[in-house]
Amino acid sequence: METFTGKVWCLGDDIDTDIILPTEYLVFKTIDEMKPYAFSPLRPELAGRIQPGDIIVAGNNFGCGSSREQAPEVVKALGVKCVIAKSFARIFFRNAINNGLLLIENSELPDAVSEGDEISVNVNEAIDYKGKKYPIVSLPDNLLEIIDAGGLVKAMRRRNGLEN
Amino acid sequence: MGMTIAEKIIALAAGKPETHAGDIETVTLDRLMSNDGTTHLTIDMYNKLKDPHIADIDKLVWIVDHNVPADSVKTAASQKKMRDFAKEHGIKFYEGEGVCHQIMMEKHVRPGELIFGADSHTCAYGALGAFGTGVGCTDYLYAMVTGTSWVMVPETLRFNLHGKLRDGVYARDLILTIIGRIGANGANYKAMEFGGDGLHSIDMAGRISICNLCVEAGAKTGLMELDEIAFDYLKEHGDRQPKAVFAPDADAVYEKVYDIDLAEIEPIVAKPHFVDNVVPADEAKGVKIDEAFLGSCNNGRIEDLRVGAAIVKGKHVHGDVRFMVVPASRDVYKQAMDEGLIDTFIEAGAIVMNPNCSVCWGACQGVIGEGEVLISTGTRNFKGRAGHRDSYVYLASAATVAASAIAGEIVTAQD
Amino acid sequence: MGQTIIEKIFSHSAGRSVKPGDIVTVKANHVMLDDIMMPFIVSKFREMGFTKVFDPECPVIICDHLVPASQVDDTRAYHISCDFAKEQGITNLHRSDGICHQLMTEAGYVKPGQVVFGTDSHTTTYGCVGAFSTGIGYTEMASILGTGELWVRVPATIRININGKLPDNVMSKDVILKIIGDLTAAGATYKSLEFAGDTIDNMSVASRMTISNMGIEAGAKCALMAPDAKTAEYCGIELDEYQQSLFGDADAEYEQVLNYRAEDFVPSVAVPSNVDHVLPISELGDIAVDEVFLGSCTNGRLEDLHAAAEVMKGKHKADFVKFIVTPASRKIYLEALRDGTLDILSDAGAIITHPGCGLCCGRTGGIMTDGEVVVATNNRNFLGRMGTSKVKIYLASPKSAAASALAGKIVSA
Amino acid sequence: MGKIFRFYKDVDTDQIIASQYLLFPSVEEMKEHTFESLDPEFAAKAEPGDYVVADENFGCGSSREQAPAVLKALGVKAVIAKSFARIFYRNAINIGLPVIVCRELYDAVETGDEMELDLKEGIITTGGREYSCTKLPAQMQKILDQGGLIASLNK
Repeated sequence: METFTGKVWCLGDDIDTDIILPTEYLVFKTIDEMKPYAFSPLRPELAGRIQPGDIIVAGNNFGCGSSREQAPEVVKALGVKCVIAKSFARIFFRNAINNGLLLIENSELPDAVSEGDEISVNVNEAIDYKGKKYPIVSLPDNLLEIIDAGGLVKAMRRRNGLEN
Repeated sequence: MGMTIAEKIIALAAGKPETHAGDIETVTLDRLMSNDGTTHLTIDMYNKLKDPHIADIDKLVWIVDHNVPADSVKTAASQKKMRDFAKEHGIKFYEGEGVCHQIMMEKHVRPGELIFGADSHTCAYGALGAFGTGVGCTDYLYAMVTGTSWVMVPETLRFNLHGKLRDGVYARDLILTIIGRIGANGANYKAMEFGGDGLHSIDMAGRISICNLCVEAGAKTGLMELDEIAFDYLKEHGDRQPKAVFAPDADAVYEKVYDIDLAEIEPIVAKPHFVDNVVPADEAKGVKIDEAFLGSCNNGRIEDLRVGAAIVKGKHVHGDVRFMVVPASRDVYKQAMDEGLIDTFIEAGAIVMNPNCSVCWGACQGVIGEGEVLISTGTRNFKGRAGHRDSYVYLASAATVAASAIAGEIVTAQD
Repeated sequence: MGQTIIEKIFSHSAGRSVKPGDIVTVKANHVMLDDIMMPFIVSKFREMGFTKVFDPECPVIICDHLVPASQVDDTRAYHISCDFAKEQGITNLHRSDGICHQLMTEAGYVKPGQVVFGTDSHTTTYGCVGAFSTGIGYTEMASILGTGELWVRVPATIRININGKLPDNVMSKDVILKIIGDLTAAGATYKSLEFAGDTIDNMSVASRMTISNMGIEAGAKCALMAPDAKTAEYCGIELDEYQQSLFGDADAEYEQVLNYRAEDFVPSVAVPSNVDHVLPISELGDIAVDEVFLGSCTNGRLEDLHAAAEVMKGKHKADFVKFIVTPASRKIYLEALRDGTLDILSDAGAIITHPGCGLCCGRTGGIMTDGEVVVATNNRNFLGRMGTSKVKIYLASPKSAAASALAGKIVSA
Repeated sequence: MGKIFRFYKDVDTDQIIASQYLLFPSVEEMKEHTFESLDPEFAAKAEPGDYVVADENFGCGSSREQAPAVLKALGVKAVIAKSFARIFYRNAINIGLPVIVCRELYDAVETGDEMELDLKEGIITTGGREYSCTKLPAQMQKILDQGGLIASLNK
């Protein structure tokens, strides 16, 4: 399984989709154009500071609110390697998986970690932070299938004979 | 030496017995209208003055009408600045009540007044025999602080109207015809004065429409002689008493006099991107449209809505067209509700918005996109005026606009 | 063993008896596509390699977020919507008729017991007529357009019983705000909410709609109510055997059961900036308001406009307060026009706009700036939703909103 | 010397600065949208000391003072046209943006040419030739001399 290390950005509970990407930017033509506005209501500077490979750690109910799939797409486009939260809102969770953005649920790490710290993630096994291991619960099979295919678009392309 | 209406109003405001074209006069303003298009900048300048004060608070009328309800945080911030200032200083303030010029006509303008408005279409007030002219926010601020300003007395172009417009031809067709004839700067720095027996056949809505559009020929103001129709309007709208009622002297000096036979006017369309780019409506026929707009300080009055509703009644807006109907004021909206006109528009599939500048102003509501075509009763068809820089605006009468909304392409009401 | 409503719907759809935790593939009876997501849906649809929508009768395309356009690029989504409809032979297209969630039931698309997906989180609304409906992203929507189906996990159910008579100044909005406050914003994540009790029975479908609409604010997958005679009348149908069976069985297994007495509800607000931060208005103290918004798929219906008009009749909003009314649909606008409601609201100083999402979606319709306070009847008060992050949004019922517009501060009716 | 940006006849105020930017809180925020519909690159290309040259009726349309204000904010030294629309002309003088009537210049120059303006003498030099401009009316010259209309309020 894949292992990676990244720098942590800490966010709180109930990070809603209007925070992840406000409505006024949803109509932009491309996700790249939306990128600079990610998290702007809460932390306008954040989108500019996140580096590819960074990890977002948040509290409960990350991604609550609207069904806008621009939210996980924009997080992914910023290069965020994965989002670790105590819990995720349902639609955001589905949308993220469908786009191949890795989400990890863990109830203890978010309270332990501080912004700027580095953590290591061993996918489907555990998170390593300052020598302590935080276990990762593996995803249901049907979701793993979508992830294995590389997202829902790829899965459908495969179904339609466009990809192997 | 005789005086024109413009000369008489300026002389009165300057406290002189006489003044003539070319003179520069210091005048006391009777009323100062400003809207959300520029007031935030006026306030910024006001706050930087060494000794900020307002000469006569009762003369100020501030109207939020351009982006209502607000479409962005920047708009909201600018409007809040205006609202807070009005509240703090006790300035007469309207928000969401309609287009500024319509509110001024319904509630404030009195014949004989000299009015500065921080909006070019302030020239509309001439329909009630008042000299209204558009100024920028610096001129506005100067007048707000001192109560005075300077004006150069304009030359006057006289338009004698004769006869009567044919059915299906409107005041808007008349003024577009005139603008086409004299050009977009044909009246630059000048006053346009309207009179003659034909004027009596034109209702107040038509008169406001005519004076309102004079700036599109570059005019400083449009002015009309007053008659019973105008006095009735004043009586019905708050029983306002004139400051002075002026008719031009028989020996007034005009730069040019035009005689116009109203019966010869035909439906007109102004094609992109200039108001003076006019053709008979028949020549614009067949152009596919994406949006139609019935409204604005030029053509959003009850008379215009009646014309539009009569055409769309029982029909449905074309599937490819967004038909925006925007009454010019709350009073117009209420009257249109009472008369069943709003019902007709909604049933027909139109989009009826709250009274405000809307599509005519090109931000906030009914903005058109790249390559789109709009037919509009608004005031201007400049490039990019209604939205994207690559879009196209045709100006026409309420009748032509309504008929086109049904057809999906430019047609006249006769088709 | 007995079943909850959602278990019955998914069993019916899957053709076998299902239980919470099961993953089943269900066919969509209808899907709702809104303008703001259409450019993305169409692009994903093509990227996936689809050329034909599986059934052109299934999708309903609704232009509501961006009509009338407030920005120069807005009409792009409109044209993509109309062009895709034309290309695919989709006739269920609404260009300017109101908010998607209002139209889906009002225009007769959704019926009790159906399975419906929409690219908007408030798709939970159709639970008010006993349909399963939930919000999804545009990628999944594109896949349904191609295949007609989607996998779902059968959710556990939280049962909420409400019995008794609500106080006069309390509306169904106050009920759902209180419940969200109790459940918290994530309290029903992945769950089905099932509402029952005589208070619900006595509510109009419009009032029920407000409750189902806001189920998502507790994280719920769906928010269901058993269809009854009122539902049948609203939908213009007679309930068939399946639809009549859509109630929670007495011996169904609920993850949690909450019981409320209607008499205990009070006029409430969700205070900034969380929907689950709910307080009785009586505990707020003096909070001056700059704007009041009456509208949205939560509370822009005829009875909401009636409620406001009843409070405001013969009165006028406070000076310098913006009072914006955006009816939820063209039909509602027309009815409110014809019965004099708009007349009353206009006399009270309302700025009445064309039906659509308006301010609730934060694109136009009364955007605010730093320091402004709004009382709004919609469903979300998230940071930055209606302007800058320093705008304070209080969610309230139409009655409370109207009373606040008159008083210039937050009060109940 | 400054560069010339040459525009045609009847350049209206919507083209100088479009409606959707007018309610921005400050002229500084608006100025990057100057002439957007005619030349989206204008704001980026214009440097302080450059000139706008146009045909007849420059600045026709609305009374938006933002139109001369954005030109001034970009450092445009003067606008030279065959004629100006009334309100624009007055607004420009009021904020201290020189607006010069010169009948001959427009037909003699292209965008990118360099020119020099001697405001006091009313002389334009470009391509080795001199052009004389129409003098401002005395009332306006007075306002311009004292640094704009607002300056007179602060005396």
